Amino acid sequence: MNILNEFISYSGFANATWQHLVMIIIGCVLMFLGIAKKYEPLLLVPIGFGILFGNIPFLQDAGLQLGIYEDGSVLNYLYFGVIKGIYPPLIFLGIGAMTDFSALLSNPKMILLGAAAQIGIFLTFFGASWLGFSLAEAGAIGIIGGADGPTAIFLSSRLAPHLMGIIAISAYSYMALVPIIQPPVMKLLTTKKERVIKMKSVRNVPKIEKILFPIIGFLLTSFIAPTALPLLGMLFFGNLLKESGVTERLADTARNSLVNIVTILLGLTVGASTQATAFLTLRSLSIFCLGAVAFVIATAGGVLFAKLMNLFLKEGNKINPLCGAAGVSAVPDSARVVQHVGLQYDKTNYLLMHAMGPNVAGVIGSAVGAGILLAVLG
Amino acid sequence: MNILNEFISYSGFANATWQHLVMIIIGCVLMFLGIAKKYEPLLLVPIGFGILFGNIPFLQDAGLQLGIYEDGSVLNYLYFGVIKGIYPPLIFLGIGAMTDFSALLSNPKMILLGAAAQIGIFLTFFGASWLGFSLAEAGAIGIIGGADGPTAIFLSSRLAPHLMGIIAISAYSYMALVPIIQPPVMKLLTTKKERVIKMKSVRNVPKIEKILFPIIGFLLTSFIAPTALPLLGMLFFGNLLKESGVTERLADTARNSLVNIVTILLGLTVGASTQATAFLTLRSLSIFCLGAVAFVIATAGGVLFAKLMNLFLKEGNKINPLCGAAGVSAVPDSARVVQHVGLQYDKTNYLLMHAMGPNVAGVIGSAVGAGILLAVLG
Amino acid sequence: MNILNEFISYSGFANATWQHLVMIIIGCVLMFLGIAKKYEPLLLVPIGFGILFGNIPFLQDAGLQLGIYEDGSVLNYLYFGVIKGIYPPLIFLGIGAMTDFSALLSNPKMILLGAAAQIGIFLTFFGASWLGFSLAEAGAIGIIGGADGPTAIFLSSRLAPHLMGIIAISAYSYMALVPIIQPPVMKLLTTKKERVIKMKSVRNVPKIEKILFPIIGFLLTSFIAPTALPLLGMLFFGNLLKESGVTERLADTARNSLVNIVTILLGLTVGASTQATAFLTLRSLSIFCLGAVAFVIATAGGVLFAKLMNLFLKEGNKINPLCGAAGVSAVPDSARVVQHVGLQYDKTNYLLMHAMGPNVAGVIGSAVGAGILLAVLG
Amino acid sequence: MKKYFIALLLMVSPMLIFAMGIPDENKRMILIVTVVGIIIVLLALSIVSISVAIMSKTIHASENKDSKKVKKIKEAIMSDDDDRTIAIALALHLEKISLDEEEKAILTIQKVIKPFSGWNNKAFGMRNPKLS
Amino acid sequence: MKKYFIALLLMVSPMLIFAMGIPDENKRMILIVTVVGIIIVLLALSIVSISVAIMSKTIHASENKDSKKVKKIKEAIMSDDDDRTIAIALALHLEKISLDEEEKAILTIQKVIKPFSGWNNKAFGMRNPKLS
Amino acid sequence: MKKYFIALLLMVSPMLIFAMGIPDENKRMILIVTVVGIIIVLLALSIVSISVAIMSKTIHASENKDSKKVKKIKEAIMSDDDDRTIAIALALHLEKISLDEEEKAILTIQKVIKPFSGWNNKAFGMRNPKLS
Ligand code: NA
Ligand code: NA
Ligand code: NA
Repeated sequence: MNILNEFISYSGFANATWQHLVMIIIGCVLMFLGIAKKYEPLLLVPIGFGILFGNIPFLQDAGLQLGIYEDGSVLNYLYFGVIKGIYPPLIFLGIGAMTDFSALLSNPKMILLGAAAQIGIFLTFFGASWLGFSLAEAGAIGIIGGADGPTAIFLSSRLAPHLMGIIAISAYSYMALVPIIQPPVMKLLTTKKERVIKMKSVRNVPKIEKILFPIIGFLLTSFIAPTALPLLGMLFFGNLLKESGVTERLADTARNSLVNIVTILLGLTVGASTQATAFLTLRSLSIFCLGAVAFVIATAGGVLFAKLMNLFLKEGNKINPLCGAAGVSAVPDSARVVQHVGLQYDKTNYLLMHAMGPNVAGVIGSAVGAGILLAVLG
Repeated sequence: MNILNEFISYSGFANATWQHLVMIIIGCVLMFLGIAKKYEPLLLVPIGFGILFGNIPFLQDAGLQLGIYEDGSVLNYLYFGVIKGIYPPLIFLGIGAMTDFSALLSNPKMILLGAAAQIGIFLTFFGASWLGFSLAEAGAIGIIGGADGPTAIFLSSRLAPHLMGIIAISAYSYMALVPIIQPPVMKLLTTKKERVIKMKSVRNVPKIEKILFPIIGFLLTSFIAPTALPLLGMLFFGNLLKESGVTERLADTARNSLVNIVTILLGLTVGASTQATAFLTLRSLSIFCLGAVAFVIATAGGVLFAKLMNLFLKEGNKINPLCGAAGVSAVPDSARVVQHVGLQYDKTNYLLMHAMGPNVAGVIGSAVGAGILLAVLG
Repeated sequence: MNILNEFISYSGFANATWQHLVMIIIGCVLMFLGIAKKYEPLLLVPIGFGILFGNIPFLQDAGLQLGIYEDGSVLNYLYFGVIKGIYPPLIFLGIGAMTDFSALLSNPKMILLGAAAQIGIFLTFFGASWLGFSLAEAGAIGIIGGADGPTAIFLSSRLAPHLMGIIAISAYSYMALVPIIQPPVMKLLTTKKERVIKMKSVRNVPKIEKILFPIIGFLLTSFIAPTALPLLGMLFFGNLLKESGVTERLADTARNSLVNIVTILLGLTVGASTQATAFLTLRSLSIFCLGAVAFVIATAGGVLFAKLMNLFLKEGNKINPLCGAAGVSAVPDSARVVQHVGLQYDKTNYLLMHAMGPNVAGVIGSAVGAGILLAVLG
Repeated sequence: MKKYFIALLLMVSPMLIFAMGIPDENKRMILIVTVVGIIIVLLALSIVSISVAIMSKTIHASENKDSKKVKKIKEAIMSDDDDRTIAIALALHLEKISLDEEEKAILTIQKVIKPFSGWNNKAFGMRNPKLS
Repeated sequence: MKKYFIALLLMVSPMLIFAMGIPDENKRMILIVTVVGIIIVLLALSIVSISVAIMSKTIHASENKDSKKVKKIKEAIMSDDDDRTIAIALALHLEKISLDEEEKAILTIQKVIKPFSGWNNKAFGMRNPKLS
Repeated sequence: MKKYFIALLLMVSPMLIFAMGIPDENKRMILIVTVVGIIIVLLALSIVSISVAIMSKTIHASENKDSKKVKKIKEAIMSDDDDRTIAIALALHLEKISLDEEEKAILTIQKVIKPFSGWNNKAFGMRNPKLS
C-alpha cells in the first residue's frame, strides 16, 4: 500500500494548511463580487478563480510542474505574459479600439481633471515610502491610485514583481467598489450649488479630429514620457485602428477576440500568482489599505482641481466639480458614478458625457504617471 | 550546373523513401475519414494534413530549419505548445466554455458511470506493461482508453513524448470510430429487456447550481488529484465563464476563436510530429491495437457498472445500461451512439439526455485518471 | 532639481534627432496613404504607426527595455514572431482560408502567367547583386518583386534580417501603388487589338476539385521546393480548411481572428523595426528603387509571357495579355487593375475572373521562388 | 448472465496470467497502480456525485417556495413529451457544438414542434420562424 | 470653504509630518519624485489639452464653410434636448462596452425617442425600427 | 513588334553588361541562380498546371452523367451574360475579402441584376432581397 500512501501524500488533503483555505475563501469572495454584484466581473471572476487555481495544495518540490512559479508548468508559461509586461499593452490595444475619445476632444479643458486625479498615485507613493516600503515598491503601490488595472500590472511587474498580485487585486477591487468609495468624498468636497451646475452641451467632433487625435496624442505624450511607450503606444494604436475607418476588421479583433483572450490569461494567472505563503502577510494588508487611501485621494484631487479651475472660469463656462471624480479613470464606472450623483440633486442634469472626457483622460494620465515612476525608480 | 544539381538534391524527389509515401497515404486516409465520412473532422483534417506537412521529404542536416524537430523552424515553435502541454489545457478551457453540465447535475448518480469507464485506462496500462512497454510509456498508452484527445496529448507529452504522435492519432481515430466500435460491445453485454429501460425524465437544474458546480467540482477533484490541475482547472474555469452569466464575452472567445486557433495549431503539429522513420514501427502498430482494446474495455466497464448499480436500485429508478457506454467520454459521439442504439429497440426511448451525464463525467474521470498516472509515474 | 533634469534627459525632446523626425514623417505618409487613399490600409496603417512607435526618441543604453531591439521589451517579444518567421506562415494560413482557387482551377494554363511574373524576383536579385549587395541580401531584395508581403518578410527574416524593415515597407508600398505602377507598363507592351481580346467564359469548378487541389498542389509544389514548406503548407492547409466543408469554424477563425491578430502584431513590429539610424541610409534608398524596378519587370514578365503563349494558342483560345500583369500577385489589387484597364478599351470585357487565376498562382509562384532562394542562398 | 461473467473474466484474465507469468519487482507496482488507480477515480467521482446531490438538495430546499409560478409555466409548455423535447433540443445543440443556450433551444423547439401537434398550424405559417 | 481647506491639509499633512520626521537622504528624493511627478503629469496633459484645442480650431476654421447644411439637419433632429439625448446614447454605448458607433446610436435614439415626442407616432409603427 | 524587343532587351541588358563587367567567381553563381530560379518556378507551376488539367478531366469524365440537370438550371439562370455576372460576383467577393461564397454571391447577383433585365420587376419588390 506504499503507492496509496504515496498518492495520498500528493493529494490536496495531505498538503492543505489554513492559509490555503483563507486564500480559497478570498477567491470565492472575489467571484461572489463579480457574479452576484456584477462588479467588474470580466476581471474579478478570472482573478477569483485564479486564486483557487493557484492555491490548490500539492506536494512541493516534487517536480510536478504544477505551480505558477515552477519552470515548465502550464501556468508558468501563461504567466510569462504577465511578468514580462506583455499582456497589459495588449489589453490597452483592445481598450484603445473600444474607446471613443469624442467626449475628451469636444471639451479639451476637462482633460486637466484626468491629470489632477493622478495626484492619488504620487501621494500614495509618498505614503508608502513613509510606511517603510522601498522606493520601487512604493512606486508600484502608488499606481493603485491610477485606478487602471493593466497599468498597475504593467508597472508592478517592472518595479516590484513580488507585490504584483496584491497590487492587481487591490486595484481591481477598488475599481469594483468605486460606486461605494467615491460618492461620500464627492459630497464632502462640494456644495449643493456646485453639484447642480449645468454644463454646456458638448459639440460634435468631426471625423478628422478623431483620426488625428491618436497620432498627435501619441507623439506628445510619448515624447514627454517615453517610458510609458508600451501602454500609450498600444492605446493610441488601437484607437487609430478604430477611428481610421479603413481597418475595422483589425479593430474588431483587437477589441474582441484579442482582448478577451488576454483578459482570460491575465486574470487567471494574476489570481494564481497569489500563493498563500507569500500573500497572507501584514505588508499585503497595508498595501490593501493604502489602495483605499489612494482612491480617496485621487477622487478628492479631481474634485478639488475642478473647483480650482472654476475660480478662473467665467459664469456659464463653469465645470460641475463632480466631474472631477471621473478623472481617476476606472472607466467607465466612475463616469457613471458622476452621472448618478448628479441626478440625485437635479433630475435633468445628465453629466455622463461631460464625465467621459476626464474619465478617458485619466487613463492617459495614469499611463504617463506610470512612465514617470518607471523612469525614475526603474 | 552545380546549382541545379544542388537544388535537385534539396528537392523532395531526391529525398523521398517508401516510408514517406506510406505516411502521406496515412495522412490522406485520415483526411478522407474527416471530410468524406465526417468523423471528428475538426481534428482529423488538421492531423491528416499535418502528417503530409511533416513527411515532405527534404535534405536532412542541411540546417534548413524545416523539420518539426529542428530548432528554429516554424513548426518547431508552434509545436512548443504541444511538448510543453500548453495547448491541451487551453482546449479544455474552450470545452468547459461549451459544455452544459445540467445533464450531469440533474442525475448525479450517473456520474459514477463516467468513473467506471475509466477502467479502460488502467487495464490498458496494465496490458501495455505486460507487453513490455516501460511504466511511463504504458501510462501514456493507457490514456487512449480515456477517449479524450487533449488529455491523451497532455499526459503523453509528459510521460512519453516520443510516443505522443501515435497515441494522439490512435485516440482521435478511435473517437472517430466510436459509432463502429461501441454498438457490438453494448449489445453483447445487455439483454433486450435492459436496452428498453425507460428512465425518469431529468429535472430542471437551477442556475445557481450551474454556477456553483464548476467551483465545487474543481475544488473536490483537484484536491484529490492535484496533478490533473492544468486540465481540470481549465475545464471548470471555462465552464464558470460560461455559467456565471456576467463573463459571456470571455466564454464566447474561449469557445470560439481561442479553441479554434489552438485546435488548428495542435492538430497540425501533432500530425507533423509523426515523421516516417520514428512512426512506422512495430511498437506503433501494437499501440494502435492496444488503443482498440482500450475502447472496448472502457465501453464494457461502463455498461457492466451500470448493470451492477441496477442491482442496488429500486424498480423505476433503474439505469438503462446502454448509458454506461457514454462514460468513455468521446463527447458527444458516444452519447449519440447510446441514443441511436436505444432507439433501435424502442422508438420512443430517447436516451441522449441521460447519456450526456456520464459522457461529460467521463471527461472529468479521464482527467483525474491522467492526474493519477502523472503523480505515480511522472 | 536633479530628478527633474534626469527626467528631462529621459524625455523624447532631449533625445530627438532630425532622423527621428524624418522617420515620423515617413510613418505619417504611410498612414496617409492607407487612410486617405485606402491603399492596402490593413498593413500600411499598422506599419505607419509602428514607424512612429519605433522612432520615439528615448535615452539609449539606460536599460529601459523600450526599444524593439532591446531584450525584455514588449516590442521585442512581439517582434519574435517576425524574426523567427512565424507570423508570415500564419498569415498565409488565413490567406489560404480566404482564397478561392476556382478561377485558377477553371483555366489551368493561366497558372503559367503567375510563374512568368516571378522573373521580377530573379532579375531584381540579379540587379541587386550587380549593385554590390551580398548574395543573401540580393535574394532578400529580389523577393520584393514577388509582390507578396508575408513572403517578403519570411524570406528577408531568414536571408537578411537587417534589411527586413525596408524590404517589407518597399513591398507593401509598391503593392499599394500597383494601380499607378502597372497600367503604363501594360499599355506599353500591348497593342490595342490585344487589349480587347475577349476570353471564353470560365467553367464551373466542382467541389471535389476544390477539395483535392490544396492537397495535390501542396504535395507537388513542396516536393519541388521543400524550403518553401512553411509558406506553401500553411497556404494550402488554410485552403483545405475552407474547402473541406467540415471545418468551417476553423477556417473562419483562421481568416478572421487569427489573421487579424497576426496582422496587427506583424505590421506594428515591422514598422517599429525601422529605427532611424539603421534605416535612413543610401542602401535603403537603393533597395526602395530596386523595388520599383522589380514591380515593373514582374509586370512586364507576365504580360510578355502571355503574348508568347498566344503564339502557340489557336484563335478563340487566345489570352488577353493584360491578364499577365495579374501574375505578379499583389492579390487582389493587380487583378482589379487588369479589369480596370480592360474596361477602358472595351466596356463589355470583364477580365476580373480571368485575372484571378494568374493572381493567386502568383502567390504560389513567389513562395516557390522564395523557397529556391532560401535553398541556394540560405 | 453467463456472458457477463465471460466478459469480466476476459477483462481480468490478463492480470491473472500476468500475476503468474512475470516474477520481478515491477509486477507488484503495475498491479497496484492499476487497482489503486481505478479505485481512486471511482472514489473521486463518487465524492463529486454525492456533493452534487447534497448541493442540489440544499438549494432546492431554500428555493422551493418562490419557484412555483415559473414551474407552472414551464409545465404548461412542456407538457408530457418532456424527454423527447429535451432530447431533440439537445440534439440541436450538439449539432452546433455550443451547448449553452438550452432555454433558447427549448423555445425554438416549441416553436417548431408545437405547430405540428396540431393546435396552431396557422400561427406557424404567419410567424415565419427562423431556426438559429 | 473650511472643509476644502481641511481636505487639502489632510492630503498634504503626511508630507509635512514626513518632512519633519525622517532625516535621511532618501527623504528628499521621495519628496521630489512626488512633487515633480504631479507636475509632469499635469504638464503633459495640459499640452495635450492645448494641442487638442488648437487642432480643433484649425480644423473647424477650414471646415466651417461646407458643413452648414449638415449642421442644420442635425439641429433639426436634436433640437433642445441635446444633452439628454447624448447622455442616453452614451449610456447605451457603455452597456455594450463598444463605444464606437456614436452616429448609429444617436440615430437609433432618435428613432426611438422622437416618436414619443409626438410628431411621428405613425411613422414609428410603420418603419419597424430595430435596435442595434 | 519593335517595342517588345526593346522591353526584352532592357530586361536582359543588365545581365549582358554584368557578364562583361565583373570578372570574379561570384558572377557565374549569380547568373546561374537567376536563370535556374526562373526555370524552376516555371517548371513547378507548369507541373501544377498540367496536374490540375488532368485532375479536372478525370473528375469531369466520372461526373459527367448525373450533372446534366444541374447544368440546365444554371444555364437557364445565367444565360449569355455569363462573364459579366461572374465578374460582378467576384467583385462583390473581393470587397468583403472573403472569397468563399461563390454560390451565394451568384444567387445574390441574380436577385439583384435580373430584376433590372426587365422580366420580373414585380417579384423583386416583393421578395425584399437583402445583400450580404
Ligand atoms: Na487613472
Ligand atoms: Na474519459
Ligand atoms: Na508573386
